[in-house]
Amino acid sequence: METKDVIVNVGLKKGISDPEGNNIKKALRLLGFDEVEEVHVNKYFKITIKASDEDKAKERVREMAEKLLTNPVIHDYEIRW
Amino acid sequence: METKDVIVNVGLKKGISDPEGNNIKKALRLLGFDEVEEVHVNKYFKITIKASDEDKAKERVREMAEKLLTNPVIHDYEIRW
Amino acid sequence: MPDIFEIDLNVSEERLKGISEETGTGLSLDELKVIRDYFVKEGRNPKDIELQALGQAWSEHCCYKSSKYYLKRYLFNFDAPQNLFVIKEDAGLVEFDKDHAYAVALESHNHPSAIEPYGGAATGIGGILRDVVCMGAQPIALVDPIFFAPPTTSSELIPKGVKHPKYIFSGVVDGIRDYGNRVGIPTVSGMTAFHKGYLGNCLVNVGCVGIVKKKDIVYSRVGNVGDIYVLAGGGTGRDGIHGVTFASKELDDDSQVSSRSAVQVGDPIMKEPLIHACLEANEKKLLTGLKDLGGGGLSCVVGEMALAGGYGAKVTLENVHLKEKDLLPWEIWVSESQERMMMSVREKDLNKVLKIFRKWDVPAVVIGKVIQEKRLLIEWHGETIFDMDLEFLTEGPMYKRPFKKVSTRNENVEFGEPEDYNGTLLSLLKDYNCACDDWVVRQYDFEVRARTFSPPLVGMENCETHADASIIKPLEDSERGLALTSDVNPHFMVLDPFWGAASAVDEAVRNLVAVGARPHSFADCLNFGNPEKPEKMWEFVQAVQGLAHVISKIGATFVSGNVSLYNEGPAGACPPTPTIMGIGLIDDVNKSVTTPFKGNGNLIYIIGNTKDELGGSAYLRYRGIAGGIVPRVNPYELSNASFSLIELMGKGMVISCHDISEGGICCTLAEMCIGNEIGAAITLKGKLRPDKELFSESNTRWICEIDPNDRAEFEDGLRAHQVAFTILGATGGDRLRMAKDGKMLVDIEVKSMKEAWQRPLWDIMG
Amino acid sequence: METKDINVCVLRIEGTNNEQEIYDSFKRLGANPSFVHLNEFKSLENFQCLMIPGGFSSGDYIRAGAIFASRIRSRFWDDIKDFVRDGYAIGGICNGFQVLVELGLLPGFSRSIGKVNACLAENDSARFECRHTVLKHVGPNKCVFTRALPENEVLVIPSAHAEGKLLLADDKLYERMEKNGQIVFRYCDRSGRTDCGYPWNPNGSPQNIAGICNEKGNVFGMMPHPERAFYKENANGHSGKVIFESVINYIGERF
Ligand SMILES: Nc1ncnc2c1ncn2[C@@H]1O[C@H](COP(=O)(O)OP(=O)(O)O)[C@@H](O)[C@H]1O
Ligand SMILES: [Mg+2]
Repeated sequence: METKDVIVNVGLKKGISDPEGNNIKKALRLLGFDEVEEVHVNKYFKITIKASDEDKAKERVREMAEKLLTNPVIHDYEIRW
Repeated sequence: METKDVIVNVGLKKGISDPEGNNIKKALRLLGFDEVEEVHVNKYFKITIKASDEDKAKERVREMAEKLLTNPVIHDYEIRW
Repeated sequence: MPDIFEIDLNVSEERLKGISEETGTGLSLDELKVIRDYFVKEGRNPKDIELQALGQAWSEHCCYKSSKYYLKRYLFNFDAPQNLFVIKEDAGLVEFDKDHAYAVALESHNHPSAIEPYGGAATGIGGILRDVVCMGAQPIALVDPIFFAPPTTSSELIPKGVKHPKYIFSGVVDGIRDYGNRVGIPTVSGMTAFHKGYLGNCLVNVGCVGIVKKKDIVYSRVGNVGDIYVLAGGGTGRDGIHGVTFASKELDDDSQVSSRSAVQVGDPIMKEPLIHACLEANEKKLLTGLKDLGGGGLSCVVGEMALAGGYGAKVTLENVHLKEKDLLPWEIWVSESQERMMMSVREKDLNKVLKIFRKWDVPAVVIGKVIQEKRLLIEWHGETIFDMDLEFLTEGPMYKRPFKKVSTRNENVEFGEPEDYNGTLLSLLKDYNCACDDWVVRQYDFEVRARTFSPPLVGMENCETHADASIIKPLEDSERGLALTSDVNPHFMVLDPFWGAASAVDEAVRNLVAVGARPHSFADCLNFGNPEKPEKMWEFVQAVQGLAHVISKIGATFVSGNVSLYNEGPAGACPPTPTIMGIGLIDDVNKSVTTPFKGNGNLIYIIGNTKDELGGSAYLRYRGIAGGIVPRVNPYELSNASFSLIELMGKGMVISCHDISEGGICCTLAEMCIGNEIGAAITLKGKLRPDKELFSESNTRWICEIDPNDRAEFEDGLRAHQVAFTILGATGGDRLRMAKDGKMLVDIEVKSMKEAWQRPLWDIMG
Repeated sequence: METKDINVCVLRIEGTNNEQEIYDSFKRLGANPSFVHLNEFKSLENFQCLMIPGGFSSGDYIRAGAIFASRIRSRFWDDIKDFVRDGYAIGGICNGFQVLVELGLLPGFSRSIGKVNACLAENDSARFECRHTVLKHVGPNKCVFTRALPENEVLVIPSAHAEGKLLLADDKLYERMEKNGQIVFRYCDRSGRTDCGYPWNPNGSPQNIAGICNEKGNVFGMMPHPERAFYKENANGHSGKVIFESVINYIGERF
């Protein structure tokens, strides 16, 4: 069977504060990168799956995202195929 | 001055073992996602910078990646402009 | 290329050198000649895997070839009645009570951390946990002395191929945090020191203490012929290949790239159940031997376990479970992949053992068995690819390397008295070496397991000050505790490696005594430069003698340790750094003492003598003055004073206590004021000039807070042991005031001291 | 029932690591705790209390508690729902709290059990912090884990976590929780004043929330670690012990 790399890119919803991003912004500024205005950190899952039927596989990846990879209260996600 | 969003996507080099990815793979499989062959998690930084000169700005982002966001010994990274 | 090939050693010297390089074994020409002679006797050439195994076994890291002569001569010939089994194994065993022992281990993970701070430090924690687990002991505490160049180092000073100290520092702390917290063992003690000599050579030392029922102690040796070798834990991969040979040479500017394969990655979530499973199998008496896979991987563990039991081993190499396909046999044999343990098991118990590991979801496979003859045989898909005499393989060479004295500026220096004492105090409190370490300490879970009786930060919530030692109460139904500290002052060491090393032991003792514990055992991690350079060897030999000078008189000895040489990079060698971990025993943890002042109107005493010893002190560094006399140690005084103070603490007579170290009396009092926001007023009475009296870092001194009603009894107790003491003043108010000869020197709000002392690391590290 | 017959299931998987302390806490009070590894778990039939301990279940990779929660959900969700419905007690401390939130058992409105409507998000400081926190008991004694602790009492309980900021799906939920008496602990200073900011509130949790219970009061989660303060008595005579005493006392009375 074929394998396929799928990307699930998980970010914080608008309005949810991003402490890690803020911390990195601070660290970059301390290193002299004054031009940095904003940093956000996403989790970027690269999942290799065995897939024969594309539609079904997509549905499965969506399920993974919703069951495990994200919390609907704070996360948005995007699947890149 | 204009601002611009730049993506720095950082992953582990090939051959460097990845406990985080392996543990997530294991979890997905235990949840019944048997089709999962491989999981890797990248860090995906979205950096908003003030930039007037594109070439110089690119050089600066590369510097950020090398000074703070990555370690060339284990990481590969890609800058998306 | 074939899996296995033969290497012809009957070649020119030039070629031999080339072989060492091409194989990455790091063997010297002389060593290769010895090996050639061995194989001539065997009537054949070595296979690549055999030469690789020799490279591992004979590396500095594995066989201590440059250090063992001096260690044996100076350090290892002391004994103490509480020692049960020391120096010989991965961890030293010392008696805790009638039924229990504790295990002590201390190691360095310097080179890996310099290259990849996060993974290097994390796997350091992983490794030291295994050292304790392999004695059958449950780890109960981690200790992490760490050393960096100042975080303010300007980028221009940083050589090519070296990462900025801030990056290294935060990466190391992240690594210790993420591994230690995840496996659920509290990191309770440590030290964080800064010196420019650590640029490019950060030092990451990690210690661990465990507790074990005496009847469950297990050794790193096989039981009997026919026992089965079971390898448990993570798969073997290409990570960590040549870690030990890499740790046994200097770093250069392309170590960053060339040593990638030596980088290891830790997996605490494999380790945590691995610990449970090993301990469970051991408690059920199913193991005849247990050892961790550390430096050298399988190549070291299989042979050492067999030889220690008086036997040999036969291995079926293809049984080893792999993380990635296509590893060559020699790579499997020397890989240092993390989270692996080796057990020897009687055949009849094999299935029981495998079942336990299945329950914990931890892979475990049979890879070989114990044979009568003291040889090591390896088969690879039916073919014998390794057949060597075990004694020859594991013995390794020993060198008595030459040394040459280095001239230092260790003599008295002249300087003027400062105008502004308040300002001087505030500047010292802000010095990264004196300032509050809580930016580091709070990232570690120092209370997981709920056995931390006294944590590294003590005082009122959100006002906490430094503790001298942390106390663990290991057992549910006993009030007995272990106190832990780790110490060394690199600034002393650079000026005078003998007295610097002696001071490190003194400080460790002081810190234990300050909480009410009696010094019970020590571990040392000796971090030095390249031993092939006579000046570096001199530092090493001096330091070892300095340690011996003190350790011989205090009723406790070194029970384990580690030597890390070749800590040199593009910016030079690291300061000689013998890190000392001290373990103290306290019979009743409820009688322990902490640093912050507890009440108003109590007497403040100084115990010990303050001398004109400012060499390497925080004060002289602040004044920009090099040189000076490094504090001396009189081991008899140390032992008397310690004994006396512990006795008085046992009687409940000491309300608070803090040893005097960096920043002298002045900073010590400041820290005692900060923890509960209680001020103090003192008058100096010594003969020294006021600044020297306030900031001298003489050894064997403490500040104590005593209830005025206990005055007579306290003083009698000290006199009985001829311990020097003076009343300095009393606690109270919200300011620290210090005067001498009618002149007010320091007069400052506790809150301002707290602000100055608390902020620096947070401000620079974010 | 008698205390010695109260069976407490202390659930563990790889990476949980405060289970011994929780076990000890129940044991010291005379109850009958046992460790159960998720791989060996069969049912809750013989238990009256389920405890999900702290630690880093499955490494907290992805998100604190997420993997443990989905494994529980896929294995014995119906069992858990019955357990809650029948009034048995479930407690989650630190990582365990995160698991209960990821399971949708907390805040746990009776009509929507299992709906995930909260998250324990990354601390404002973006890092793990170990620090002694002061908590005020603000619940009206509905929660079965705090019924022995009078309202408004203040306790020092250690915290140690990286993800402890309780975010809710919308503000109305907060009002509902407050109305229902589901807010159990808030961070405060030594004088009991809430709203003192960092570091008294170590993670930036809105409304200073440190612990909550479900609508019924029998599922409870808190970020700080009472099992680490079992013996650390405050001036008011209380210590972390009170959490375990409360639930034992509840089970004893009720069953
Ligand atoms: N890297 C570290 N890891 C853990 N604990 C640390 C670390 N650095 C300092 N500490 C702790 O902070 C406190 C103060 O350290 P330090 O000032 O070196 O104490 P002392 O001078 O009395 O040895 C001690 O409790 C020590 O264990
Ligand atoms: Mg001290």
